[in-house]
Amino acid sequence: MSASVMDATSEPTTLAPDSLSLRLEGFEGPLDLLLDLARSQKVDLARISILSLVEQYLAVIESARRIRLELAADWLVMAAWLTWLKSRLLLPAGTEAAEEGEAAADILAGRLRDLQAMRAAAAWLGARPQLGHEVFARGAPEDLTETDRSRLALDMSALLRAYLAALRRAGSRRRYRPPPLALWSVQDALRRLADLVGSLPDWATLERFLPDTLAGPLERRAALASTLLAGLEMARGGAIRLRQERDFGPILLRRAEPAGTDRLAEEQE
Amino acid sequence: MSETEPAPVAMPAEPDEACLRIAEALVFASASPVSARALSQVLPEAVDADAVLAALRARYAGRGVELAEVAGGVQFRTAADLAPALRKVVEVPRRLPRVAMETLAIIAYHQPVTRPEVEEIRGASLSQQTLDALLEAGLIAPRGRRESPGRPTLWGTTPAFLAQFGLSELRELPRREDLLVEPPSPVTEPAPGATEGEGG
Amino acid sequence: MSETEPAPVAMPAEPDEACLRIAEALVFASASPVSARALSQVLPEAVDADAVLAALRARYAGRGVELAEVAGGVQFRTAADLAPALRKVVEVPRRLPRVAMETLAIIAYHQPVTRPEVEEIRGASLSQQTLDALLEAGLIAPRGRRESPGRPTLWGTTPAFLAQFGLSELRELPRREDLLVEPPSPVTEPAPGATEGEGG
Repeated sequence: MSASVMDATSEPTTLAPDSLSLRLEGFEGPLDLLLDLARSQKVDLARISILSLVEQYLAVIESARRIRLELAADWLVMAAWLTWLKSRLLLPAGTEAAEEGEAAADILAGRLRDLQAMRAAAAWLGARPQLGHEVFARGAPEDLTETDRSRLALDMSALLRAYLAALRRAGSRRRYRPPPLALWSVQDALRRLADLVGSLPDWATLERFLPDTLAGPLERRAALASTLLAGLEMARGGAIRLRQERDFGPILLRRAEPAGTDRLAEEQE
Repeated sequence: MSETEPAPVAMPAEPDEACLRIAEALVFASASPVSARALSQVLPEAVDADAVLAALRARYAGRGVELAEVAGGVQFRTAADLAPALRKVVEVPRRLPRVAMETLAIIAYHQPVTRPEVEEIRGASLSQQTLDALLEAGLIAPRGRRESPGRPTLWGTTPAFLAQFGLSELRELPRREDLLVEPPSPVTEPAPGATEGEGG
Repeated sequence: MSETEPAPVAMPAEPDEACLRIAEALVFASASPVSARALSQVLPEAVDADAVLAALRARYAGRGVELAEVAGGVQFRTAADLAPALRKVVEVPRRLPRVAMETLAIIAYHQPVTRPEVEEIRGASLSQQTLDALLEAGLIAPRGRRESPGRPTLWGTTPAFLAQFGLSELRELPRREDLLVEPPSPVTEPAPGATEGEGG
């Protein structure tokens, strides 16, 4: 049935009616088919008639649809565009629309020439003796590259990056594992208070019971707190008495009287 | 080395046998093409590497193995006419399908080029299979990205492409104009009045 | 193939050029050694493969590449005497392992410094291997001993270190303050004498 269609055109030899569906599948896309049609005009690509090309393409698409061939969208998009192009090409020359059509035809012809050139390039490449097909390189190359690794690849930025990496890693490590503080514990203070309190006949400030090996203010405050806690503990047991004259005043401490009266009263006026 | 007959030193046209031996061994041993610069590094100073290679090429002309200029250097290759005999014994990889060859040609001529541009030229979409085949053969490689929306990857050919097709450099590809059989005259009279059928 | 000069058929000592070309190409292109039997498969019938190989060996004798007998057949090999000349081609500068690079940087910035101090700064122990690598590369050297318990060795960088990094003196190293944009935790001082564990 498509034979009549073909007759109207310049008889593309590649499009035998029987093999129409196969041939369409064989084409890479609309441009591929157009190029094939153009070449079957048996004139050089520079002088093909775009109009007759358009008509051939539309005829192929039409016959394909008549035999319910599934056509991908791009075939139909090209068909729609070519229909538009045909309408422009049929207008009398000189009108704006006709010029538009000519410009579009030029573009199409240019694309066909580009594709044709690339086809030719592929053929040119394919005709060359190819490595591994027509010519062969050495099958068992020898590795004479005794790698001389005596030289070092060193640069300043690598050195600095390494230094920063080391510092950062060490820094992050320490955040999670703080070095242990050597602080005066309550146990230490209890021991020292018990040792010293007997030797003091009268009231003495808490500070006098601090050890004299303290490193800095932090250690001093910690020792003071420990000693106060130890004092409270001992006062509760009745061994000593505590006294503070005013708010934030010095805390005084002495051994408890053997009678041991109001023990805890004074500690918190 | 010292036992080889000394060649005339003054004549630049005939490099001495010792140099020829070194060049022969180096090129023979290499898996990839050897540049004249690489050769000059192992030759005695003041010896013209190009002259040595020319002498080596002359020596191997017509032999079963020949010196070919490829990918910016030289490489020994079997003579093309021996392919039928060798194919009986040496394993030959599959040829690239037509689609892959076309895609390769487009990339070679338009590089650096994006995949959509390749598809535009071919007028058909490019299958993953084709791209994979070219990549796997090491014939194409990414060449950065185009600074345009989406930053699409740019593709180009590799030195392996040159080696595969026996090209010394990309400029050895035929000019695009020469590929078209017909003279590059301006296009198509769209023939506004053309009746059905006849093209021209 | 047929154009090459015909060799006398009767003389087994001189196989014809066509056979030599095939043998040459086959041995060259084969990934594994070629046996006389394998060669005879691609030679015309009634040609003595062994004689062809012998002629080929004679042709390559004394050249940069020679035909060597190996297990299973023959193979081209570069002439042994050329190996030293060819071997010097490739020089791959070695990268220092990360640990060594960090150690080197710490020694550069904190010298003279003891090994425990380096370990303290890096926050990891330092293997003898790393120290040896730096010593062997001539980048660091002992700089006396610290007068403290155990008298640990002090380490510093060498003139070779300066040369390697293109410095004329140590003061050309970027200042530590310029390297650290953010103040990096209480780390930076080497805390002399401090080993892990209790401080008091």
